[in-house]
Amino acid sequence: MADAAFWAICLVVAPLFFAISSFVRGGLAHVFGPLAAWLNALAVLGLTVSFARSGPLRYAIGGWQLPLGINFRIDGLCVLMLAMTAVTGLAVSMYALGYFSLRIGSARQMSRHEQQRLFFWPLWLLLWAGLNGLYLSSDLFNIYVTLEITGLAAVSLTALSGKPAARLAALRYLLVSLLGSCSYLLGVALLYRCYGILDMAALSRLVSPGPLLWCGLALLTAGLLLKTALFPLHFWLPPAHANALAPVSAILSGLVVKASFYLLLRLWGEVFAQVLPPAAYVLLGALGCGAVLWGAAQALLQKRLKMLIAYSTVAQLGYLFIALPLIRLDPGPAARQAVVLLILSHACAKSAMFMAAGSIFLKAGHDRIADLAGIKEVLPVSSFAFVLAGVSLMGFPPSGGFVGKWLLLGVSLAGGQWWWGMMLVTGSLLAAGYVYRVASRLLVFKAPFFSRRQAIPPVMEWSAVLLAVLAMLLGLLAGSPLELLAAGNQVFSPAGLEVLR
Amino acid sequence: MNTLLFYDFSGLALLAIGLHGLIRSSHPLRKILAANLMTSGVFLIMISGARGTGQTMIDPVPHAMVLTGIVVSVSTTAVALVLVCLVQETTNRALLWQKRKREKWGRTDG
Amino acid sequence: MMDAMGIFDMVLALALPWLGWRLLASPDLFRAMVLFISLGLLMALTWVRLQAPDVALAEAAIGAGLTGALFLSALRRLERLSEAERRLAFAGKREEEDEIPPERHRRAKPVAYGLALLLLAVFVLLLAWSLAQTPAGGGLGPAVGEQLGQSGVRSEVTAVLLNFRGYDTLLEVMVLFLAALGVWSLTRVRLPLQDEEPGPVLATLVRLLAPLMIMVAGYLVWIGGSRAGGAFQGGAVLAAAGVLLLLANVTVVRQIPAALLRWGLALGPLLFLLTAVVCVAAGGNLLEYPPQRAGAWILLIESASAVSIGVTLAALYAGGRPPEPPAQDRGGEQGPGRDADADAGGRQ
Amino acid sequence: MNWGGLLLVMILLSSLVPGLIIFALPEKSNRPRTVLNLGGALFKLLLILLMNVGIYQGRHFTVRWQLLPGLELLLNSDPLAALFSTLSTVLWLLTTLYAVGYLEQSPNRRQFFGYFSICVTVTVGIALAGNLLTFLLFYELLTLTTYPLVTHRGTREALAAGRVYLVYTLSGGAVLLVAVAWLQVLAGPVEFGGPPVAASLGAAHEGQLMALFFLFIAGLGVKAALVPLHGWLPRAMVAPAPVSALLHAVAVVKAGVFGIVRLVHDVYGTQFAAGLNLLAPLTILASLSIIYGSLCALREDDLKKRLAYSTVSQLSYIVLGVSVAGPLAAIGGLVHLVHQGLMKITLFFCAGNLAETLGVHRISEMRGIARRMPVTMAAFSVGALGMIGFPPMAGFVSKWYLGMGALAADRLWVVAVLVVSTLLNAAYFLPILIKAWFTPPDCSWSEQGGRGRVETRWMLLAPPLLTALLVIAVGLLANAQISPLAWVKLIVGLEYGP
Amino acid sequence: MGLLHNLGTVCILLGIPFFISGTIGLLRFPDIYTRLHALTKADNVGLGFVVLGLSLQADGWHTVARLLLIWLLVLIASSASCHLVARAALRKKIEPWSRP
Repeated sequence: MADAAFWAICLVVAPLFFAISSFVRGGLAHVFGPLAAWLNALAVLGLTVSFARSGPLRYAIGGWQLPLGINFRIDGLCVLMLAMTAVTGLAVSMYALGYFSLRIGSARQMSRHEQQRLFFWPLWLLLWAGLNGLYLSSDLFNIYVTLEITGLAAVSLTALSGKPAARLAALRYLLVSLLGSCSYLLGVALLYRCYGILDMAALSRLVSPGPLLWCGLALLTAGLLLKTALFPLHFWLPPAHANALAPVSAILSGLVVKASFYLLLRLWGEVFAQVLPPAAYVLLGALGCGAVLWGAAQALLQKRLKMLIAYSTVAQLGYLFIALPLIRLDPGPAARQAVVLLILSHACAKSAMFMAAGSIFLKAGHDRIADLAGIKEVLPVSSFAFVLAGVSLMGFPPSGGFVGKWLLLGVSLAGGQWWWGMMLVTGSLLAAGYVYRVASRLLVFKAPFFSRRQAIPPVMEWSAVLLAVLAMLLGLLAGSPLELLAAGNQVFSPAGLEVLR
Repeated sequence: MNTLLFYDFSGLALLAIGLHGLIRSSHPLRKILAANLMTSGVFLIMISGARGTGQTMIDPVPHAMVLTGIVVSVSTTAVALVLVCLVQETTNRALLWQKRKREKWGRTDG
Repeated sequence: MMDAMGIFDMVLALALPWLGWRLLASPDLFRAMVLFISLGLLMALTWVRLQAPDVALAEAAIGAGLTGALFLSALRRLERLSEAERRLAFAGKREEEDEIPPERHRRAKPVAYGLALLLLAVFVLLLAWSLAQTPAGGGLGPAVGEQLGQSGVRSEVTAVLLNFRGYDTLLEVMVLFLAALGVWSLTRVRLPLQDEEPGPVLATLVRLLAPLMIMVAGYLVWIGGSRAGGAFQGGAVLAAAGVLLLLANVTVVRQIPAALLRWGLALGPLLFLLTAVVCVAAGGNLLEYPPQRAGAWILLIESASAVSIGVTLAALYAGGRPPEPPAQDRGGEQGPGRDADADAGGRQ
Repeated sequence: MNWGGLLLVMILLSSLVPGLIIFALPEKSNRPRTVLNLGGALFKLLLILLMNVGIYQGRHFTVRWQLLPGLELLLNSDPLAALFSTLSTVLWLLTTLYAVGYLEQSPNRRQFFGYFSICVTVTVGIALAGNLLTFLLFYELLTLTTYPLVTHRGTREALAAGRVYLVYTLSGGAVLLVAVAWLQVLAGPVEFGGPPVAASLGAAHEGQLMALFFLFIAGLGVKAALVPLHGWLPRAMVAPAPVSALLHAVAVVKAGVFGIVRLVHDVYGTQFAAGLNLLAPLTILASLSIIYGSLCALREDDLKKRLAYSTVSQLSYIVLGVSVAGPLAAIGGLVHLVHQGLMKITLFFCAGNLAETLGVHRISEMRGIARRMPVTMAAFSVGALGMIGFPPMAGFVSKWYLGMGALAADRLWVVAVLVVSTLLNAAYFLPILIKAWFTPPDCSWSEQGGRGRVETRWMLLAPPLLTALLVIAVGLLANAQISPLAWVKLIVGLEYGP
Repeated sequence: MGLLHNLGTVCILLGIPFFISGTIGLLRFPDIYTRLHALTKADNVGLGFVVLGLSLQADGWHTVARLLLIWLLVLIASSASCHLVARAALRKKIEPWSRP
C-alpha cells in the first residue's frame, strides 16, 4: 500500500481534477462528482491506515524544506478532520445526487435545476479540495489561500439556489468573509514580519511575547472568529445557511464552519498555547457561552425549520469555544478529545438535520414548523433521521456529543471552573427545547396530506439516516478515532510538531 | 524614523479607512470598494516589511504573497459585484436607487 | 535629513490614505470609482518605489485596471434598472419564503459609533506603535537567494511563485477558476455589454490593439523568467484585450462556442495540476520539477496559466455564463428585468 | 467477549432487535409483529432465567465496552440487577400480551410496539448497568423512548402531558449528569457491586459528598416521583393503559427508585450515608411522599389518576425501606419493588379493561360494575387489597418487613407513618371495592364493546388474572426458596452482611 | 554620453511644463470638452518630450524601440479614449460650454 503522503496528495489533487473535469464536461458532472466523493473516501481510508501504521508525517511540497517551502503536516487531528469531511461529504454527495435528479425530474423549471446541478458539483468539489488542503497544510499563508477557496466556493454555493434571500445572504457572507480574510492576512503578514517564517510548527518554537505578536494574533483570531461565526459575529450565518439548497446547507453547517474553527484550535491549542494568557481563553469561552444562550434562544423563536437549524449551529459552535478555556485548564488530553468529538459529531448530526429538512421541504413544499405535523406519515425515515440527529445534538448518550460534553464537564469540575460545565448542561437543555419544538410536531399522528408531491428518492432519506446514526454511535465508537488522535499525540504538544520525515 | 515606516503607516491608515467604510457605508458597492482599500492597505504593510531596515536583499516572498493576494482579491471582487447586481435586480430592496449623489458614508442627507 | 526621495515617499505615503478617504467619502459612486482607479495607479507607483516591480505591474493591470473596469461595469449595470422597471418586473411575484424582512435602517447611535471608532483608532495606533517597535525580521530573502540557482528561473519572485511556493500558486489559479465558476453559476451574460453602438474608432482601435496586446502578453510571460513579469501580468494584458473586444461587441467574441470557453478557463488549472501529478509520478514530491528542466516546465505552466487567467478575467468582466443556446438568446433587446425574473422566479 | 457477557448482551438484544424489526415492518402486518413481540419476550424471559440460575450458582457475568480510558460501559449481573430485570421481563411479557389485545383496533401500532420493545430494552439496561455511566446512559435513553409512548394518542392533551414529562425528566437527567460527572471527578469511575466508592473517599470530601447526595436525589427523584418532583406522573395518565401500567409498575418510576437503591447501597453505602446523616432527610421525604400521595389519591375521582397518586405513595415505601438503614427495612423496601410492580400493574390492567370495554373512567361510574365484569374486578380487588396490606397478599409482606425494620431501627414515627398510610390506602381503595361489588348497577356505562362469552377479550383478561395470582402467590409463598423475598434477603445479606 | 545625457535631461525638463499645464487645464477648464482638449493635447506633447529625453539617455536601440512603442501606444490610447469620452458626453446631451 502506498504511503500516507501519496494519499494526502490524492486528497487535494483528486477533487481539483474532478472539479475541473466536471466543469469542462458538464454533462458528466453528476458522474464525476460522486466518483470524486468515493475516491476521496478511499484516499482518506488509505491515509488513515497508513497513518495508523507509520505515525505523523511531514511532506515537503516541491521538495523544498522548511523555511522556504510549503509543508503538509499529517497528524491525528488532521486525519480526523479529513475523515470527517470525507464521510460527511460522501453522504452529502449521495444526497445531492438524489436531490438534483429529483428536482430535475419535476417538470417545473427543469433547465434551471439542471443549471444548478451543473454548477453544484464543480463548486462543491473545489470547496472540498479547499477543506482538504486547509487541514493538510502547515503553512499560514497557504492556509489563507485555502480559506479563500473555501469561502468563495461556499458563497457561490449559497447563492446557487437563486432565491433573492439566498443571494442577499450570499452577498453578506461574502463581505464578511472578505473582512475575515483581510484580517487574517494582515495577521499572517505581521507574524511573518516578526519571525520570517510561515510554517505553524516552526513558528510555535519561535514565538515570544511582544506587541507585534499580540497584534498579529488578535488579527488572525478576529478573522477566524468572523468566519466561524462566533456569537456577536454570527449575524451572517443563519440567513446564509437557511436559504441555501439543502445539500449546500448541510455542507456549510456541517463542514465549512469547522474549517476555521480547526484553525483556531491549532493556533490557540498548540502553536501559541505557550504565550497566550489564560484571560484570552476565558474571553473566548465567555463569547461561547453567549453563543450557546443566544443561538438557542433564537432557535426557539424561529418559525422556519431551516432557520431553526441554522441558529442551532450558532449555539453549537458556542460549545466548541467553551471548550477552549478548558483546554487551557486541562493538563491531560480530555478536553482536546472532547473538542474533537464535538466537532465530529456536530458535523454528522447537523448535516443529517439539514438533509432531512431538505427532504421535508421538498415533500411538504415549505418548512414552516407549525404546519409540519404529520410529516412522519409520509417521510418516516427522514423524520427519524431528523429526530435522531437532534437527539445527538442535545448530547444524549451514547452520542458523540454526549461523550464530548461529559469529558468537558469532568474537566471543568476537576479544574474548579464549574461554570463552564453548567453552561454546557444548560445548553443541552435549551437544545432539547428547540429539538422538541420540531420533534413534537414531526412525531404527531395526523392524516397525511403532503402526498401530492413526488416521492423522495431513498438515497436522500437513507444518507441522512446513516449520518444521524453515525452521530449517535460516535460515542460508542469514540475510542478508535481518539486513539488516532493520540497516535499523533504530539498533535497538541509543540514539541511533537517537529516530526520531520 | 525611516521612510519605510511611512508606508507602514500609510497602509495602516488605508486599512482603518477601509474598515470604517466597510462598516459605515450602506451601499454594497461602497462596501466592496472599502474592502478593496483594506486589502490594499494590508499589501502595503506586507511589501514595506519585505525591505527590512538596512537590508540590501529584498525578500521576494511577500511580493509573491501580495501577487497572490491581488489575484484573490480581484476574484472575490468580481463575484461580489455580480452578486450585488443580482441582488439589486431580484430583491425588493432598494440598494442604490436615487439619491446616489447625496450619499456619503452611507447616510442620505436631506 | 530627508533627501528628495524621502520627501517623495512621504508625499506618496500621505496621498494614498488621503485618496482612500476621499473616495469613500465621495457622495458620487462614479467619482469614487474613478478615484479608486487612480489610487490603484498610485499604488503601482508605490510598489515601484518599494522595489516590487512585479507587484507594480500586477497592480496596474489587475488591481487598478481590471478591478476598476469591473466596478464601473457593475455600476452601469445597476443603473440600467430604473426603479419603475423593477416594480413592473416584480409586482405580485413575491411569495412568503422569498420574503426578505425589510431592512431596519439603524442609525448607529452616536455613542456606540464613537466608541467603535475609538476602539478602532486605539487598535490602529497600537498596531502602528508595535510596527515601529519591531524591526523587520530576516525574512526568507537569503534563503531564496541561496536556492535560486536550483529553481530554473532567474527572477526571484517567479522562483517563489512557481517553484518554492508553487503550491500556493496552484491553489491561487484555482481561486481564479473558482471565481469564474461562481460568476457563471450566478447568472447569464447579457451581450452586448454596452447599450450603444461601439462606433468606428473603438472598433478600429480594438482591431489594432488586440494582436499587439496578445504579443505583449506573450512577452510578459517570457520575460517573467528573468525579470518583472509572469503569468499574472501577461494574463491581465490578455484579459484587457478581451475586455476591449467585449466592449467593442465584436462578433467573433460572441461566436466563441461555450465549450471552447470552458476549455480556455480550465486549461491553465488543468495543466498546472497535471504537471504537479507528473512530478509525483516521476518519483519526486508534489510539484518537484526535474532539476534540469525546471525552467521549461515553469514556462509551460506559465503560458497555459496566462491564457486561462486572461480568459478568466475577461469572463469575470463579462459577468455571467455564456448563453446556452447561442442562437436564441443573443439579442440585446431583452430587458434585464426579464432575465432576472427567469433566474429568480423559482423557488426550492 | 466471554459467554456470560454474551448472555447479558443477548438479553438486551432480545427486545431491541424485535423493536427495530417492528419499525421496519409495515403497519398492516399484525401477525408477524405479535409473533415477534411475544417471541422476543419469551426468549428474553428464558435468558433471564438462565442468568438467574447462573447467579444462584454463584456465577458472575460482566461485559465491558471501553469508550475511552476511564470511560466505559459496563453490564453487570448482581442479584439486585437480576431482581429488577426479572420483574421487567415478566411484566413486559404480560403487558405485551395485554397491549396486543388492548390496541387491536387502534392506529399506529407499529410505532407503539417498536418503542415499547426498545423501552423494555432500556429498562433492563438500567437493571444490568454495572457502573454509574452506564446507568446514566440508559436512564436518559428511557426518557426518550417513553416520550413517544406517553404522547401516543397524539391529542393536544397528550402532547401537553408529554411536554411536562419531558421538562421534568430532562431537567432531572441534567442534574443527574452533573452529579455523576462530579462524582467521577472525585472518585474515578464508579462501579456497582464493589465496596461503596463514596465511603472509600472518606472524610476529606464530606461536604462535597453531601451536596452530591442531594443532587443525586434531585436527579433520580424526578423519575421516582418523590413529592415535590412528582408533577409529571398524574398527567402522564393520558397514555394508553398498557403504557401507564408499564410506566408505573416497571419502567420509569422504578428506574428512579432503583437508582436511589443503587445510590444508597452501592455508591454511598448504607453505613457511610447514615454516618453523614443523609438518610434521615430521605426518610422524611419518603414519608411525606407517602402521606401526600395518599391524600391526593383520596381526592381524585378519575380512576387512573387515583392509581397514579397511589403510585407516588407506594413508591416511597421502597425509598423508605432503603433509607431507614436496617436490614429488615431494606428487605421490606426491596421486596416492595417487586410487589408494588405486580399489584400496580394488576390495577392498571383492570382499569384499562374497564375503560376499553365499558368506557368507564371514573370511580363514580363504577357502581355495581363487578356484576358486569366479575373477573376483572376480582383481579382488581386482589391488587387493591394487596396494596392496603391485607395478609396474605404481597403488600402485607412488604409492610411487615418495613414495620419490623423501623422498629428495629427505633423509628417509631416511621411505624406511625406506615399505619396512617395503610389507613389512607384503605380509605381510597375500599370505597371502590364496595361500590363495585355491593351497590346495584345503575348501568351508566355504555354496553357496546367486546361482549364475548366472557366479559371481554381473553387477551385483556388473562394478564390481570395472572398478575393477581402472582400477587397472592408471592405473599403466600414468601418463604419459598425462589420467591422474591428470598432473593431480596440474598441481596440484603450482601449489603449488610449475613 | 555626457552630451546626450544632458540633452536628454533638458528634454525631460521641457516636457514637465506641458504636463503641468495639461493638469491645470483639467482642473480649471469649465466643461468636459475643454478639459479633454487640455489633457490630451498638452500631455501628448509632454510625453513626446519625456520619451525623447529618455531615448537620448537610453543605452541601446532596444530600449529606444520600446520607448517609441510605449509612446505610440499611449498616443493611440489617449486619442481613442478622448474620442470615446467626448462621444459619450455628446450622447448624454451635455452642452458644450460657451462664454456666457
